[in-house]
Amino acid sequence: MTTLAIPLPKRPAHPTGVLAWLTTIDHKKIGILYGVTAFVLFITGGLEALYMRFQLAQPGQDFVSPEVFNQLFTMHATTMIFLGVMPLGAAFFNFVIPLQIGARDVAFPRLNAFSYWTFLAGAILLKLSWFLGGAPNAGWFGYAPITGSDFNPGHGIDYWAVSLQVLGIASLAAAFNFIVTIVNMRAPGMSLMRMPLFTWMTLVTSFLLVLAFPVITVALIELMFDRFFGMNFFSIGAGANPLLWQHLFWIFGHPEVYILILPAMGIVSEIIPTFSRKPLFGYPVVVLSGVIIGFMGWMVWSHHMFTVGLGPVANSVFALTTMAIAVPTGVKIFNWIGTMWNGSIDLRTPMLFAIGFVFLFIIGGLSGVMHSSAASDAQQQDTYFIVAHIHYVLFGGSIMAIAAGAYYWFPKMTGRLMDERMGKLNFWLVFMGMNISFFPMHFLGLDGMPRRIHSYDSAMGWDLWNLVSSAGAVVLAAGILVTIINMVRSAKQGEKAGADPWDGRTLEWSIPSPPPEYNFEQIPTVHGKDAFWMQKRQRVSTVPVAGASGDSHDIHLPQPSYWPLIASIGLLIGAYGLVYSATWTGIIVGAVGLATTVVSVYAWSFEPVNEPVEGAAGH
Amino acid sequence: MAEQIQTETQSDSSVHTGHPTPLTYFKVAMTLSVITAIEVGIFYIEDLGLGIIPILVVLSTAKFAMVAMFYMHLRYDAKLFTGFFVGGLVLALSIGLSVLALFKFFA
Amino acid sequence: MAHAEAAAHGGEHEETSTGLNHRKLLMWAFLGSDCMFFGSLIATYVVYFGRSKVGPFPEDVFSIPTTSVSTFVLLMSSMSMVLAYAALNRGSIKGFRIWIASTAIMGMTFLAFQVFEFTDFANHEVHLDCVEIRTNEAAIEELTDYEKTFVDECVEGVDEFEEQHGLTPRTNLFGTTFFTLTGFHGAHVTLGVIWLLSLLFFSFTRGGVTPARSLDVDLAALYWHFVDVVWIVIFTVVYLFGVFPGI
Amino acid sequence: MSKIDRYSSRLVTVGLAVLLVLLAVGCTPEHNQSTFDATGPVARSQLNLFYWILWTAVFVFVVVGGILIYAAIRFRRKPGDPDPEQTHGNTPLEIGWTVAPALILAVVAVPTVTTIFYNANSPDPGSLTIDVVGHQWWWEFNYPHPDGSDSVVTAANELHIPVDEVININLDSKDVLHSFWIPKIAGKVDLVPNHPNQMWILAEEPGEYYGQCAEFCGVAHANMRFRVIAQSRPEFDAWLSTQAQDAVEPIDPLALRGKALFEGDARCWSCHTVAGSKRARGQQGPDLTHVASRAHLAAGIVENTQANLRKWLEDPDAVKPGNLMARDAEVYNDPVRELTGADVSALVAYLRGLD
Ligand code: HEA
Ligand code: HEA
Ligand code: HEC
Ligand code: CUA
Ligand SMILES: [Cu+2]
Repeated sequence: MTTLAIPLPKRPAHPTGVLAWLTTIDHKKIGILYGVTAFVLFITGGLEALYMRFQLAQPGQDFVSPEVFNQLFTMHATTMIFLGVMPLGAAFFNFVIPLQIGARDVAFPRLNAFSYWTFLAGAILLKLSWFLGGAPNAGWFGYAPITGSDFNPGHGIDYWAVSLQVLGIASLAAAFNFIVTIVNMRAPGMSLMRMPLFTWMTLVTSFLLVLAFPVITVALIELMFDRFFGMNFFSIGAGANPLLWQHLFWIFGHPEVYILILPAMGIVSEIIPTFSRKPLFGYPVVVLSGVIIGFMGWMVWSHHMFTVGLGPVANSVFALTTMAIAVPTGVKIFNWIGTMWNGSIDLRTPMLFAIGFVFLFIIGGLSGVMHSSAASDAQQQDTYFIVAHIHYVLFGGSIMAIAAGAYYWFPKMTGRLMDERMGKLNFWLVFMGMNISFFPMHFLGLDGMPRRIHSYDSAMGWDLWNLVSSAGAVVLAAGILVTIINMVRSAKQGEKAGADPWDGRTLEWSIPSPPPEYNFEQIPTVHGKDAFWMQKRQRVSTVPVAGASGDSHDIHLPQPSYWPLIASIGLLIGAYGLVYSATWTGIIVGAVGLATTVVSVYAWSFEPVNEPVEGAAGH
Repeated sequence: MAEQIQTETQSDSSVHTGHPTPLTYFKVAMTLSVITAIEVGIFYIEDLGLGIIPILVVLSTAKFAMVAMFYMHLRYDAKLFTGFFVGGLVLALSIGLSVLALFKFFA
Repeated sequence: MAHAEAAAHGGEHEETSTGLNHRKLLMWAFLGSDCMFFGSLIATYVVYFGRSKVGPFPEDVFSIPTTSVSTFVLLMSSMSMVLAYAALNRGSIKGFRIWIASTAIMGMTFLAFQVFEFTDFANHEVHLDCVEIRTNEAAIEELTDYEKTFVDECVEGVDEFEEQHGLTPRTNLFGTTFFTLTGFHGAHVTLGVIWLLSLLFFSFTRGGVTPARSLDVDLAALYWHFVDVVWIVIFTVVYLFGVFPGI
Repeated sequence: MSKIDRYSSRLVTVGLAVLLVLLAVGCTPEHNQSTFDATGPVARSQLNLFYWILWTAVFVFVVVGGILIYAAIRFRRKPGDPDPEQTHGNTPLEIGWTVAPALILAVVAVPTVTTIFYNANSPDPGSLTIDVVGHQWWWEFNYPHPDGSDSVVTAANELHIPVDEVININLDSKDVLHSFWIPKIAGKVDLVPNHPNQMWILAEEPGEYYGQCAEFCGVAHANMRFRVIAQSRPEFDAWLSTQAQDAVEPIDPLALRGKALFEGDARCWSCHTVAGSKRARGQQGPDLTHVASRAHLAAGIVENTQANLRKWLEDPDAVKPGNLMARDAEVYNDPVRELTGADVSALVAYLRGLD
């Protein structure tokens, strides 16, 4: 064990107010920051969707121009995926993982703060594009060559590419952090096969992230080099093949959709056992299937390219590998049902959302299997049938599970329960709204309505279902409004929760709500799966680890720091400069930003470490 | 089973079989140089034709492996490290080759 | 002694679930991830190999002997890096300084080669000995594909044809992919050199680099060796395969 | 049967009924781009495959979704319930629900692969081959010349094909990605610059079919449509030989003035080809040699009437927002060159004569 030569400085008085949030390196606070920020951004993405639904409610409308419409769907999807679902997932990783594994913080607390601020920087940069000359307009997968400067002058695409790079840095940093945290900081006795499912899925997701993001980083670098320096990666005149972009994007993009769904599956795998009062059915198989899904996610990317002319052999191979993913996914679904079977099911709001998730995800997954049949996908690709699939898996899947998780962990975060009656209303509005909005899109797609069209002709016969779909979006918005109201009200005046409102099974429920800064007064020792449940029902006591202090006054936590924030601000400035790197001002601004980041990274690494005694090194 | 996984890694990391000495490092360096020399040498034998591909692949894989095993001491370190690295490496390799196949590079 | 021993193994006996150090685990995860990064760049290079519409092509600009030398230098820097680490673990701070300095110098030498190579490519000249071409039929066969496109310039009265046709990142697909791939490798080397020099610098400050903190050096070393193995791949795939006359 | 059982089985029945009704109202074959009205072997093979998978999926959904809802209702907690039995798994069951989906998938996989190959390989590679080129935001169709020479007959935005014959199609693009899709005849294949693609189609019934660009290609992507006119072989041959001819020379003085403008100050010639004209050899816009013979203007957006043509020439952007003629033609972006009402009348007269 490394002993430190320098004596630990006294734990400083806590900064208060805003400063406390700006300099915090406490995983719980960072989790809440992630959650609130991402939720606000999710709403902006939802508003972008509402604009589109208003425009499409009736044929031939002029509510938004085609130019703006193209920006809307691009920003809507980019926002939802990178600024909504991913950081909402990160909010749970941050808040829950250290609590579930019995740790006092993540492995690199300052890196964690840096991840959050960098995510915020990327979000600001992307959203700024609306006000600084136009948002990106080439769809969320930005196919070459329409993203090239020939076809897309202006800065929209630059903002898109640069902000995705910044967001990539944030995601990578967070993913490395969680890999190390989960591998290295589990409480004594918590072997891999005793880890809660959510922790497991976070681990798999983190691995997907660190392996998938470098690929899109390279793709975006190529795009940026083309745009900024006139290189030829995607220049048709020089003989470039636009399919290169598609391959690179989807090699990232398909693992990305599992990055969006695996945490959701993890959340649901916590909630269903808790509210059924039964252990997760077939735990090892559920873990394994998650790992297999993560692994197989790498073998299917070309199913997004069935119509680009890869040839029948490649199409067949990718069709078969894609179908195969239904098997491990099905295993998960069946085990969830197996958990509920013969259980004692309490239909509280988290459980309602969890069941809603399973139900909707089955629909989305099955339409996915329909797409995977390459030959018939030729009729579906780039139609609203795909849009329906997207929203059944992403809204019905990820968002429903995130809502479940929010209701589930809200009491742990705030110490108060969310209102149950509003919760039920919330669920039914969202569930109905989502189906009314997205189910008709299947019909529209099969009826020949292409996606990404700003308007359509009445003669095409798409009027009815578009109107229904738009009406559904309004119901959905009402549902989400209820979420907002419920959260805000409950945070202030909700019923007091106590440590363990749901009769929980995992370690986070063994400590007070909200947890003290140091989480666990004594690091627990784990004797099996569902450690806390075991402790409650079988009276297995958790004994403190030898060496860990039993007195909360002796717990040394890493100190707050400015440097992560400043490093991220540097990145924001630098990235902003990069967008305008064709001008001198841009170059200067970029250099200033870069210098700020470099300086703060140096300062950061020489800041007194103040490691907690337990070995949770914050370096 | 679960327990085993953990104790295994734990014991792996504490086993340090025959630590390399500077002499080992030097020998490795010499081997690397010799292989590089061979690579460059056979490069000038035009008659090898396509046969040069497997030869060079084997030779540079050997170099790669030696650096990773000795200089990055994967050989003496915890298996988990090898797992992390080789995982990324194998994935990159297989996806890279698939992409080339999809671009009809081998046709 | 027990202390130094523990440190020598990168502080593996930490109180973590696996007994492995956080930072070292992070470094290995990062290297796994970086494989995907370079994998994508290399794949891009290879996919576009031979698809450039205009020259210069690899065989016009590459000089295998030169690059072999810089490759050799980089390989040797890996050796000196590992020796620096070994010296530190032996407790020889002087040995450490010598070896780490030579590693950084070799790294800079490699970079110098790269700068030379890049400028050389950018100033590439097509040079035809027209007298030879006119008198000796076989001489044309010796030319590269790209040079052959200039044979018509050898009109009567021109004894020697010379014109600049540099390779830049904008010239063709080859230029674009080549400079980006090797440029990013060069950027990794540059970062490594800065890291090494920082370590050298801090070895002069009190408590900066000590055997007890050899992990700091270990991490830099892992990074450095990784950059080296990436070059092993690039050298084979881009240079040797790229211009092998037998294929 | 307990009350709950009855309740939930009724729920499942109702749900099923709703689903079937939805499916029934969802299929509207009479719509222009409905994929349910397959009129060619390619679309039919895709539709049959779709139905096959759809019913499989519906089956899986009903069974799994039904069990889920049943479980949620059947096992609800009642106050005072003790902890249920803590079962951890059941190996035979788990093997069963791993193998069953795999078997179901095999049932789907086999026809998938056979259909992929069926659609990929033209049954008659030697028959009529048409080159399709995608442009932002219109279509160029090149037919082999009826005189058997190597030259091509170029048309735009309306694809004429003989009925009941295999047509081979080469797909290429000069700018961005597009996708060629005639829902009733064949699923889509993309047009990728520097990556030419092929497909084959066959229309079984004469008539007019809707086509649409399905890959996002910019501002006017929604308005990049086309029509397929399937006709009997003699009709097709007649059509092709008319198209192969040079443009009609105008005689009417107004039309003559239009021609002069077209080939002169209005600079239409810089983008459009009119076969027979020495000047009008432009390639950026659709071939106008026989523009009057087409039923629609601007890639299937409006009917080709005198009034619409006039509207198009007065303000193309109002007809089709974002199109490149409105953006790049000098008569629209250079106030000095703006067309007067009289100019437009002359141009209309000229173009209306080009049939
Ligand atoms: C959370 C995100 C998410 C998830 C989890 C999935 C899951 C799946 N997706 Fe989806 N997909 C997207 C997000 C997601 N997708 C997005 C965003 C796009 C569009 C991108 C764009 O173009 O913009 C897309 C597009 C897309 C396509 C491309 C369509 C096209 O553009 O032409 C395909 C094709 O194969 C596909 C397939 C699948 C399959 C087979 C699964 C499988 O993983 C599903 C597995 C689940 C089940 C099958 C249900 C449960 C299983 C059982 C109950 C067992 C029994 C089942 C059987 C025997 C069948 N998806
Ligand atoms: C996680 C991902 C996610 C989520 C959650 C959503 C949510 C929604 N999406 Fe999204 N969508 C995508 C991912 C997602 N989408 C993707 C990847 C695409 C493809 C894009 C492309 O082609 O590139 C797409 C495309 C897409 C289209 C097709 C565009 C086109 O092809 O032309 C449409 C059209 O209707 C649509 C609609 C909606 C709607 C109505 C919602 C709703 O669920 C939104 C619900 C939310 C709200 C309605 C917000 C609530 C707001 C309030 C309550 C405001 C009031 C309060 C205050 C101001 C304080 N989406
Ligand atoms: C800058 C190039 C350019 C110039 C100049 C130009 N056009 Fe066009 N034209 C186009 C393009 C591009 C289209 C296709 C627009 C679309 O459908 O998106 C088009 C379409 C048309 C059409 C419709 C063709 C069809 O079959 O749908 C007509 C008619 C036409 N142009 C006439 C004219 C006339 C008359 C002029 C001169 C006043 C003119 N054009 C000048 C580029 C040009
Ligand atoms: Cu062309 Cu969309
Ligand atoms: Cu996918």
